[in-house]
Amino acid sequence: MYKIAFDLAWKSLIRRKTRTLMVIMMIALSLSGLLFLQGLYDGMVSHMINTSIRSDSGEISLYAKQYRLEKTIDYHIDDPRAIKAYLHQSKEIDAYAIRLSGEGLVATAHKSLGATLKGVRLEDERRFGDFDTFLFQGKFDFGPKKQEALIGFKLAEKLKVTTGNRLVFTAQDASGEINAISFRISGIIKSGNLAVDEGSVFVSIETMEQFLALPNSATQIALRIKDKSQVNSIQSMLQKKFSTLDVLRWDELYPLLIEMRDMMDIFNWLSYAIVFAVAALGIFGVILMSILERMREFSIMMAIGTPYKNIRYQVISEAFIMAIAGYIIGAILGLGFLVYTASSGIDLRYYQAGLESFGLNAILYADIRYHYFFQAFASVFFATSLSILWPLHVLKKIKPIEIIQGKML
Amino acid sequence: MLYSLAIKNILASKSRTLTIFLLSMFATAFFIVYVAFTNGSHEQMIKSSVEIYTGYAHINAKGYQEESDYDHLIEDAGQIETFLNQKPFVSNFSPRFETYALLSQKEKTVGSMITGIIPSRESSFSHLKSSLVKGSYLEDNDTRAIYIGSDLAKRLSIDVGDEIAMISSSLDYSTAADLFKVKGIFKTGLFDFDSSSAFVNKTYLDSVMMSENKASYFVVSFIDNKAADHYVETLNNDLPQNYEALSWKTLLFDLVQLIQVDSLFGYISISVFFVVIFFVIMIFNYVNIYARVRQIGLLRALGFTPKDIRVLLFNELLIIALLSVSFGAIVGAVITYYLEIYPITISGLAETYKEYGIISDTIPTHFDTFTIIWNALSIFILNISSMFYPIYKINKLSVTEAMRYV
Amino acid sequence: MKLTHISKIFFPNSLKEVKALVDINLTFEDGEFTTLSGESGSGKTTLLNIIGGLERPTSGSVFIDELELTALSDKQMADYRLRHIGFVFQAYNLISVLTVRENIGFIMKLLRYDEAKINKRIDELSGILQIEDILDKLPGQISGGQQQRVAVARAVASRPKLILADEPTANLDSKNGERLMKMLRSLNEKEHVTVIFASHDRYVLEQSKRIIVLEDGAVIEDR
Amino acid sequence: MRYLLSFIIILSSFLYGSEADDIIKAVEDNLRGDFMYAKMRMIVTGQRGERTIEMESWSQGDTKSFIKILYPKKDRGITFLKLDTQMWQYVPKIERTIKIPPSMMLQSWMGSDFTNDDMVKESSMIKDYNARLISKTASSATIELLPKPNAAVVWGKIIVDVDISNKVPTKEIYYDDQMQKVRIMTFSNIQRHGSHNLPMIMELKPLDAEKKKNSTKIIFEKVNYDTPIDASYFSKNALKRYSN
Repeated sequence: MYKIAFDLAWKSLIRRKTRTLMVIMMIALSLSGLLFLQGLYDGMVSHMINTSIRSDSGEISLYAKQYRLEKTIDYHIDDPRAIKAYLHQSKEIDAYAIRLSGEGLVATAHKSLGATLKGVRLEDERRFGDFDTFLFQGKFDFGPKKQEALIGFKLAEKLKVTTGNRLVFTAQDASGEINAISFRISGIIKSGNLAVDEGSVFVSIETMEQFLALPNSATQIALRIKDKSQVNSIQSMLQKKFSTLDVLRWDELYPLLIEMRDMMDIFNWLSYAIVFAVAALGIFGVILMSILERMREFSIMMAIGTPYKNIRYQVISEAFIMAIAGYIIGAILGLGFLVYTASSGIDLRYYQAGLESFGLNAILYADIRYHYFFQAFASVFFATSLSILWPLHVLKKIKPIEIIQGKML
Repeated sequence: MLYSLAIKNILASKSRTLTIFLLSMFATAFFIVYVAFTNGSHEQMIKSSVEIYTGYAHINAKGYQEESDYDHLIEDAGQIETFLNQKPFVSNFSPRFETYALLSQKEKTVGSMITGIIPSRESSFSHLKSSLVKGSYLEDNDTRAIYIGSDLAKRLSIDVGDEIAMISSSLDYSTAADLFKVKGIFKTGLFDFDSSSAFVNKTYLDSVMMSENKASYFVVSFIDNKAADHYVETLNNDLPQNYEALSWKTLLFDLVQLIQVDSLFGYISISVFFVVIFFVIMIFNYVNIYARVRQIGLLRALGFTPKDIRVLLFNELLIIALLSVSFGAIVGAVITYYLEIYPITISGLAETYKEYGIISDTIPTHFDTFTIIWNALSIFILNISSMFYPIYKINKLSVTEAMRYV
Repeated sequence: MKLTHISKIFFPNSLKEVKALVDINLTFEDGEFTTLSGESGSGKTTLLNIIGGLERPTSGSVFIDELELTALSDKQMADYRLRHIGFVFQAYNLISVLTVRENIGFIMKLLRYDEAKINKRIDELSGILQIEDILDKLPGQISGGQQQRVAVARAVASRPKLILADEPTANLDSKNGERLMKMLRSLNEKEHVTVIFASHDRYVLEQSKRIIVLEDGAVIEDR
Repeated sequence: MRYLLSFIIILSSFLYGSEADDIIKAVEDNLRGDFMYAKMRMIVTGQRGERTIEMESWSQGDTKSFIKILYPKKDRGITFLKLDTQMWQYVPKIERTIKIPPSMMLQSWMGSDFTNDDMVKESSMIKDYNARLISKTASSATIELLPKPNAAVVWGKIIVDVDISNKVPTKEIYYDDQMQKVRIMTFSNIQRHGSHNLPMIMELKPLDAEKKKNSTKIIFEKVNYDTPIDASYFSKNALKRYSN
């Protein structure tokens, strides 16, 4: 019997091609637009989170207590070898980076600016966050004598320097002496992490230890966790193990990003709600109208003995055939947009200054995640279900004979 | 005749008419409220950046933006003062003298921006006074009183009543040094600002810095700040040669671009929204027209030309569209207006995000008649453009096809 | 089939109260070809609807064989209609999205007849009703007369005990009306179906074997 | 003011004995004294016109020095102490001693074209350059100084004209990394003080476009190389103690 209803539904849709296509197109276009937006927003946020994790915090960072507050090398981790040995054998940790940073002044013959000098090991950074992919110009190398440095592109812009130029970095060492050290710029870094791009100079950690007179020390040990869902438990485990240190998650280090992600989520959710509220209204209208229009037909069907549930099933089938067709086309179209935007990106160079001040690339890339499609399906399903409730209610209440006799038309 | 028939038709099929009417009305109201929220949040962004401190326009000596040193000061502040006083569209202005100085307390010395302000004039158009969190705001006759950012106070480990030393260069490059007592601590929520700014009564600071009748720049606000660009242009035409006026759009270029990007995304979202509304209205019109296909066939049989039918249907849909959009606009406007006066409050929002410059618990909405009219017009145009296809489609049916249509 | 003390009152106990039927007692035998006749508002259609289980009488009962139709639930009544009663209405009887063939087979399909049996029956009926040429057309593409013949074919297809036809010729010109009646008459004879009309069409009356005339809800003539 | 000179003059004692190195070494030996007292005037010319600062300086070797401002009256008694690479300032008006933070190091010193950094930089940076003789006459030589690869100096190169007989420089041109001229320093009025020859007038001229009008001139009025200076000058207590 359901087959008959389904058959009828199918034929009804085919027969009313134009309106069926319009509904399908409405669902498909709005869905693909939403998928595209969602992917783009997620792409923006995850880009920012990702670059912050890769270029700095990892999933978890260890600091000496007080360091986050005071930001001076007085609060450094002494002898990280034991920690390092532990991290090395730990199965949960994918990679780690030990860094020794100092605030100071970076100068050319013309200009000087405040900056952070970060002592790192390039090999570790490469493993830690593919840091080499942030290289914008020059080469990813500190030179044979560790006398070369990588510099954030915004800082380079402000200092008007480029690769091959020399910088002098002045900072206070562990004993309070102000020392100066010079580096040649081997490469320029464009990470998308503002702190890195605007105010960081990367040098070899050995040079840094010497310069700050802090042999075998670190200010930060950043960790990449294998299983991202375990971050919280690993954090508390590490905190117990290294009780003298601050063990902080990336989201504690970059709370702004979390806020942004939340905002984007709210925005995505809102867009979905609004668009699907309207789309549901559309589906609702079409179903209702097509029922009102076929009232007589339904009445006759009921009069000659067609069970109500058969007709209900027909109406439901009509709605869901359109919804599913719309979903499939929309999903394919949306996927197409997303794949294109994920690979080629959207060029917003016109708004470069604004985007970069926000830590974004001028070319935006979208994210593609499975859950978009599930979420979209759920939304379509929900909107459709909601939109057939009232029409079915109307249908249920009709008195076939009155309609056949023209009392309601 | 066609007109009255159209009205009769509208009234005859009440449920259909009502559905289209409600949909179009909701769409209009929705859209208006949505845009109001977007604009509200942008307004908030501008407000929190512009109104907290930057101001809607600056007047400074040419070159000051590039090199903010003593070589690019306003040398005769009185002249600018007189100049601005003559401008009826300038509602408020005040000179500021900004300089870099060392603030020192015991062992801690921090480089910061010290700004001389006229406290009473400043409070009328920046948020300095209302950002007070401890102690009190400056007064025009204050001498060794300093009003300091909360994070800067933290960096220096000082509190209200403590004394700090300031060392800087006076205008003749002699050492300017003085002791100040912390009178008040402010927090605007703009971290950079709160962690590196301090304010002193300009009259007193001038005596220390030898900057009497000098200013780094004038902050200016206008009778209508929305037209700041226009006024700035007017100012630039009249200003003495070596001075320039800059609007907040230039001063906060990054922010402006950020808002543009956000608007761009807003438009993308809205266009998705528009696509849906367009289709929904078109589908409704289509179904509405096809539900009456037999009647139309009858009219054709009675001698109506396709053009008559077109005019008839167009009249019908136009009347519905006009009514629903205007009604929707009114509903949207009322909601927007209400939300502007009684904004949605999410308690704890400011508490949670105060570090990031969110200084109120409310979700801002912006009521603007022009925007509302514009929004309503867009939906109306959308409405009209969605009529063509269904009307075209029905006129393609022959009379007999139409009459037999089931 | 027996109707006992059937009364139907619309809007009871209100100012608009209408006594559509007053204490009707009738008996119909199998194979009848009967017309309920009378002026508009005489109650003939209401009576037909009550016989067909589309409407419930305010009081009284309808018995078909030993089954009290009026005691059934709505759902049971619908099922009874499906299995045992065929309807032909004034106009637009057909399901617009189905072809003529599918329309005729619709009830049989609902009753789960197998495909071969359905096709056989359609062929049989289309011959009698002269609709072979339009079997694959949609209702919108055929004339009103043809539509009514198809409606008749659908009504009789599953061999119900009873065919009820409410003004089947009202929307047809006399030629088409005559044709339809002839065909119904021949079906009545060939297949021994009971047919009851509600009509005041002269031609319908001429063809009927029994005519029951109603006036103000009461039977005034039964011949 | 010892470090000012050391800053200007570049000595290189560790180089193998090329002629250029010898000349530079001779200049260094001439200018270097164990102790130095000087009284001088600094004339700073800027956009706003000209102003004069008078001061006294006491120094020992390359690493310790003490400066006291005598004029203008407003600044009288301000003292600076430099020990190695750190620098403190005392301001009598507020009776406070302030340690100059690293972030202030590149700020102008007393409104001059010298930066705080110029003031504290050790003369040990002299070992940062390689010397090469460009031309030589009987009385003078032009030497090019190129920073060694590891040297923490901002200059791309320095060209020094040396008065060979007096063992003093006469002109120094500073280039940036792109070999653009950044500033020029000239030396004149050479006088003999005990065993040392000293140019009594030094003038620094920045060449950046926006500083075209600027210049800083230092005129030595009194110089004493040969009297030991009390160690009490080189402690933080001295800042306040010798302020008056």
